[in-house]
Amino acid sequence: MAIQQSKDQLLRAYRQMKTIREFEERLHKEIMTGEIAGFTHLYSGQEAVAVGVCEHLDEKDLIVSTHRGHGHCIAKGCDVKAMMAEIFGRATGLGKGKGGSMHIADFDKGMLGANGIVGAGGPLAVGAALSAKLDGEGRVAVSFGGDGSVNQGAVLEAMNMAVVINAPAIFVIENNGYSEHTGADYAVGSKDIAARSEAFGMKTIKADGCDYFAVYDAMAELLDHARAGKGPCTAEFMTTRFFGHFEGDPQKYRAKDEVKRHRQEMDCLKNFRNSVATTGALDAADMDVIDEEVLNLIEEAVLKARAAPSPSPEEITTDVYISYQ
Amino acid sequence: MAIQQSKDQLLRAYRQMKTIREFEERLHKEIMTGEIAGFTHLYSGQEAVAVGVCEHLDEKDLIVSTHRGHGHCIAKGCDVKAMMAEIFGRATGLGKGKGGSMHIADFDKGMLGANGIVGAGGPLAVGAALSAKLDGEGRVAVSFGGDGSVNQGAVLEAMNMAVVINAPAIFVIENNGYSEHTGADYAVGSKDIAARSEAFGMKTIKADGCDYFAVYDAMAELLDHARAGKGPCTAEFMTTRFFGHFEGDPQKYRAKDEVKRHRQEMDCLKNFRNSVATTGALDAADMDVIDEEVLNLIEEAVLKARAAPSPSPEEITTDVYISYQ
Amino acid sequence: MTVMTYRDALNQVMHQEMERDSNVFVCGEDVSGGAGGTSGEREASGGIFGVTSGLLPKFGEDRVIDTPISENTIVGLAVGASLAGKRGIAEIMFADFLGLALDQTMNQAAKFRYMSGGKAKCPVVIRVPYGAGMNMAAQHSQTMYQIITSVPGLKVVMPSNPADAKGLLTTAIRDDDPVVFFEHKAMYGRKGEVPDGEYLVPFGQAALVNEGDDATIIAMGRMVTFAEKSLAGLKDDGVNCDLIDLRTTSPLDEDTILDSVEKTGRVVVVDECPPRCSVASDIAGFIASHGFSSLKAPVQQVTAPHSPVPFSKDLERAYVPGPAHIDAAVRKVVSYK
Amino acid sequence: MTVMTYRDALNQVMHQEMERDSNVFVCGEDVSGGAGGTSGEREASGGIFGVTSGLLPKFGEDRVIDTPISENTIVGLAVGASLAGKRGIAEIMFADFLGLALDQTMNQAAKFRYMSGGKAKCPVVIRVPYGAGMNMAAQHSQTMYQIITSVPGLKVVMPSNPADAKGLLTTAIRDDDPVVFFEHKAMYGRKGEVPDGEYLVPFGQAALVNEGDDATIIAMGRMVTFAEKSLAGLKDDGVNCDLIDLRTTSPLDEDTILDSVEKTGRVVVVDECPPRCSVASDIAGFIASHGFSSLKAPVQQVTAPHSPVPFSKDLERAYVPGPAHIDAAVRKVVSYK
Ligand SMILES: Cc1ncc(C[n+]2csc(CCOP(=O)(O)OP(=O)(O)O)c2C)c(N)n1
Ligand SMILES: Cc1ncc(C[n+]2csc(CCOP(=O)(O)OP(=O)(O)O)c2C)c(N)n1
Ligand SMILES: [Mg+2]
Ligand SMILES: [Mg+2]
Repeated sequence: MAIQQSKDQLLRAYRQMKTIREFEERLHKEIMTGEIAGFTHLYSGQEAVAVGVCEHLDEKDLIVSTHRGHGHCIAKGCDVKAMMAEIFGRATGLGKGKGGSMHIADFDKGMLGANGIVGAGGPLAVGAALSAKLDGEGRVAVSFGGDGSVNQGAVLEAMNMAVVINAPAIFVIENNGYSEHTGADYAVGSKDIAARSEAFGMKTIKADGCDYFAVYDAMAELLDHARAGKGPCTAEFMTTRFFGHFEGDPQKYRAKDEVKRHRQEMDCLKNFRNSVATTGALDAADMDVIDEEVLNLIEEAVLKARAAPSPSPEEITTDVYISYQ
Repeated sequence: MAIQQSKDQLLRAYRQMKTIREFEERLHKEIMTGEIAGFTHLYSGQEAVAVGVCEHLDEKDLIVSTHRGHGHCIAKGCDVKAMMAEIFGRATGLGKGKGGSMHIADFDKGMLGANGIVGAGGPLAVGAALSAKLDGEGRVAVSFGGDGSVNQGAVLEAMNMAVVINAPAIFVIENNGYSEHTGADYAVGSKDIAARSEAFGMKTIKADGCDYFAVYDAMAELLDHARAGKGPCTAEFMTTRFFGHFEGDPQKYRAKDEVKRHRQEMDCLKNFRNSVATTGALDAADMDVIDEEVLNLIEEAVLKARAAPSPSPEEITTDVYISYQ
Repeated sequence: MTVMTYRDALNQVMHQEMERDSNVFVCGEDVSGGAGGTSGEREASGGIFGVTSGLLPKFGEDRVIDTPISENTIVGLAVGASLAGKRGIAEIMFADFLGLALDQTMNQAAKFRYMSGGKAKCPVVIRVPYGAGMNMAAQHSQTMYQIITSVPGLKVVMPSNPADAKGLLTTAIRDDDPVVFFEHKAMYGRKGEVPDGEYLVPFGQAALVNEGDDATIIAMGRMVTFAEKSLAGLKDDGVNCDLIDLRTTSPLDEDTILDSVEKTGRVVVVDECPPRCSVASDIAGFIASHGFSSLKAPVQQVTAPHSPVPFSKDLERAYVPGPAHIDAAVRKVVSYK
Repeated sequence: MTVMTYRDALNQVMHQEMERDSNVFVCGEDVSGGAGGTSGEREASGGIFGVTSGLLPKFGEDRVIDTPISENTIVGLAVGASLAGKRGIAEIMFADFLGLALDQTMNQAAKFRYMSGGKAKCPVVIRVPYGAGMNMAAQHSQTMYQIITSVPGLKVVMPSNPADAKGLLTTAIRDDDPVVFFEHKAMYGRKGEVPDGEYLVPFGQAALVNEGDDATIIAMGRMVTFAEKSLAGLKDDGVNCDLIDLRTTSPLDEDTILDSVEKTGRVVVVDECPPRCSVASDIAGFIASHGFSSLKAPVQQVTAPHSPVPFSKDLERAYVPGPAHIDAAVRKVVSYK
């Protein structure tokens, strides 16, 4: 019973997923050049989740993201060039280069920030949801988190808190099978994430995170529930990541051919193209055009970021009150 | 299918429960005199849990307790006089008067301490259980906690951790209906504690915490499981407290007659006497003798504590390495 | 002016500010009490120290939120809501429990504005009863403000009297940066004159509680009350001191400190913390770096010893810095040749 | 003596001590890596910084424990086991995450011995990679040791070179008090001569890395390496300094500090922390109180600014105290009249 989506909706969803994919594939190359410093966690492979969720949201809805946040940012409407500049540590970045990949945020877009602390987004999202509840306009807050984050006390507390205060929070768990170099089947003692959220008293749906349509439909149901004030919910989406945990990860913990196999069998973009082909909802040609445009956008973003200036040293002590100089 | 217990076992269990009861009832009076400082949380009403659990344990087994720890201490074999002296803040106390009611501990007895931080005992108990596991002698560690503690991230993390490392830890949740002035039916979002521990992958039993025999039988089953290395477990015992959260609590959050009713209907000592009367397992006379002996013991403990000296000022800086004098 | 307790002054501010700004809300354990259970009365406690009493009946459950025992999430709840347009006031029942909530306080609240290049605003207030003196032992008596003062991005407030409690809490709630507000448990019952109506005390402006040329006493929170006690006895012996009440340890009023040190050249810093990386050492170090040329004697640091807080009455009494310690330190510093 | 990296020195100690004492175990996130999943290799990482590599194959899963992401419980696991006869070594992947584990560290580990009147023993070691310099931004670059140094009952260790890394970690594992062991992320690859076999460096004994009469430089951790860099340039201009490497900030080697201050009268303290309640201020304050009579110039505190750690390369480089800052501070202090 897939929900009908218009051609425009489908094209936009495809463009969003493709933009995330190319953004990350390009970063993977750029990072090798050594120009990008610090920790970068790529989202390739999980695009259907970010987009399948955010296609339901508008700017007044709020999301809280993770260390693997580029996809969530793009899906929520952050400016791709300003994101790239931030990751390059430039003054033109969304955070003036002071936050970097793990801290991209755009509060005007309802994107309350990627986060370097696994699980910290849970409580923050419940707080954002409380704000939405107090305003009473049917807004919601989405907390993105991975399979590893459900072992963090903060997330478990947040799930209980959300139920207790009946906040319109939706916990989206992206189960990509690993937390860093450890399997979810090991670190999640029960091997069953959905059962946890249910035990906290939440409506919970588990679905295929590599299928945009499955994600979209699941979220439609949960969002109706949350927006109607019926309480918080959880979605567990099974997915995979196409790169290492962070750039530079040799991935010894994965079977030799795992990534190759997943790129063949679990690629949400391929899946999308296949299903719209069979249903005839979109023409390949239209998507080819998008592919072209996306590549140009990313190229432009990288060139602009490279050319942009670093923040000036004075920025070290701005955006924070200073005492004891 | 109640487990058979010998007359001696039953008499000891009764003596333990009675000792806890009278210890607390007497403290309630002593505190009014103002001689006892600080926070005191009385265990009256919950005796069947501490004793029903600890009657299965020996000194090599470990327990971690809570702010409401007097009952656990007595049940695990701590010296009643040294406990009383500690609560009075005397040099003769189990902790030389430096810990007080919330920090009574006796490591020689496998009693790893009452704890002022709700939920902190969860991780500590899993650590103690790890120690037992590494020694491979079938020892277990019991974590006592209240209905409020299952909303604390530390306890939820600990439950998952125990399952992941397969530690012989048993989480004993004493559900007395309140965390301070808040009902468990409010703060536990799901209103269902047992479902949480089950969702973490633990064998879980829920039983009447005002019935010594129900507690004893439930623990027998869980301890077999844990000692056999089959993994951690949880028990949820429904009980009640006969006093306020801490001494001085006006208990406005309780129905006017609640405590009176519970003292009539949910008194584990009355229940015990009734059931041994019906089964004919014990004579009332034997228990009357115990009552007498217990009262004398408590009286002596109080008199000794009152007479005991305060710790000397030098004790402020002992039992801790000191730097920067 | 009305005479009221430190507790009532704080309570009044929350009533006034929740009245004034519908974005202000309160959350914490038992801030009203009585939720669920067989509930005799709905507002069964109004906060374990009574500071939030009367708020629930007036502002309702949506804005006066009783929470489960989840300190990190209590702070996170207030922080998340504040990032999304509200002004959350989170109560952590005892400052010691910041040990559970430091991530949301230090890694989240303190850093959003900076990491976002100034886009984020996090107007949250975290209220924390702190300090020793009530025989609550090692896990319910810590100071914690030295730890929070060390974190860039957090403002640290320590009122020493009812008037400042009112003026500083009002400022804290209206401030757009995260503020950790330290209330000494032993001061809730302290009475004093409090300005009526709206009253704000700015951050970073210390109060010169007493003036004198012989020495400078610098204190904060409850230590100010002990310093005041010691002044009389000293005066009788002809020793007159400046007494500086920092009011906020971060931001720090450096000018007031340096002006007084320049005048007296002799300094006693009084701090309830254990010595290491304490506010006492922080101020002493600041003076050694920026006021050295005026110093005529070693800076005296009056602090607790470097040990946990003991339970036993007599031990705790001796553990906490008091008027006698201050008196001795002042006499030492003024007699130094 | 063998030349090896700071990382390998630490790794060697854990091999040696786990060999020597079967009560020693290691736990943390990905300390071996590769548990579960489709697991190509079982030991897939040996710690995100490689410090625990090789332990799993040698000592097995019971004593080399990969954990879920549960920092407070990782520390609690080690603390609870250590209270029950083991010697746990917990790795917290980044010092910043102590924000989640402070309760078990500060309220539990630090206080058991005291609260139990000396009955409890808590021989736990908490290993924490700390510090800026790798563009990991505000939540992965903090120092944290100023916070831990402020807690009575905790010992704080900060090796600045491979030999001390070995000697101090061995001492830490055998110590019966809880120890928080700070390893600077940017130093793991640093090479140096390391004594072979069993090697212990006692706590509370600073190292006099360089001798000179003109000034005293006091540093710890990575700041020592920067201070060393600045020595050469100063020497060329005829400025000779004592350089004191604290090694442990708690316990603190007060005698070595005071002896040097008495000799030089001019002090520069170098600390990676932001200024407030930092170790720099702690030492400066200590000297203002106990070394005042020897002081000839204001104590110079070289610290980071009072702001979070910025991401951008250029900003972070300017943020972290370096040789240039130290050089300037020394010249300032020696030229003071
Ligand atoms: C509190 C905390 N602990 C540990 C880390 C280090 N770390 C970063 S990502 C990560 C794994 C997260 O796994 P998961 O939640 O499944 O997200 P994924 O990386 O798979 O997207 C870890 C352990 C961290 N950043 N924060
Ligand atoms: C971390 C922490 N938060 C809050 C408190 C204050 N407090 C002490 S006991 C208690 C209620 C505990 O409820 P429960 O776990 O049900 O145990 P009970 O008191 O009913 O035995 C609270 C909130 C505390 N001691 N520690
Ligand atoms: Mg994952
Ligand atoms: Mg309870």
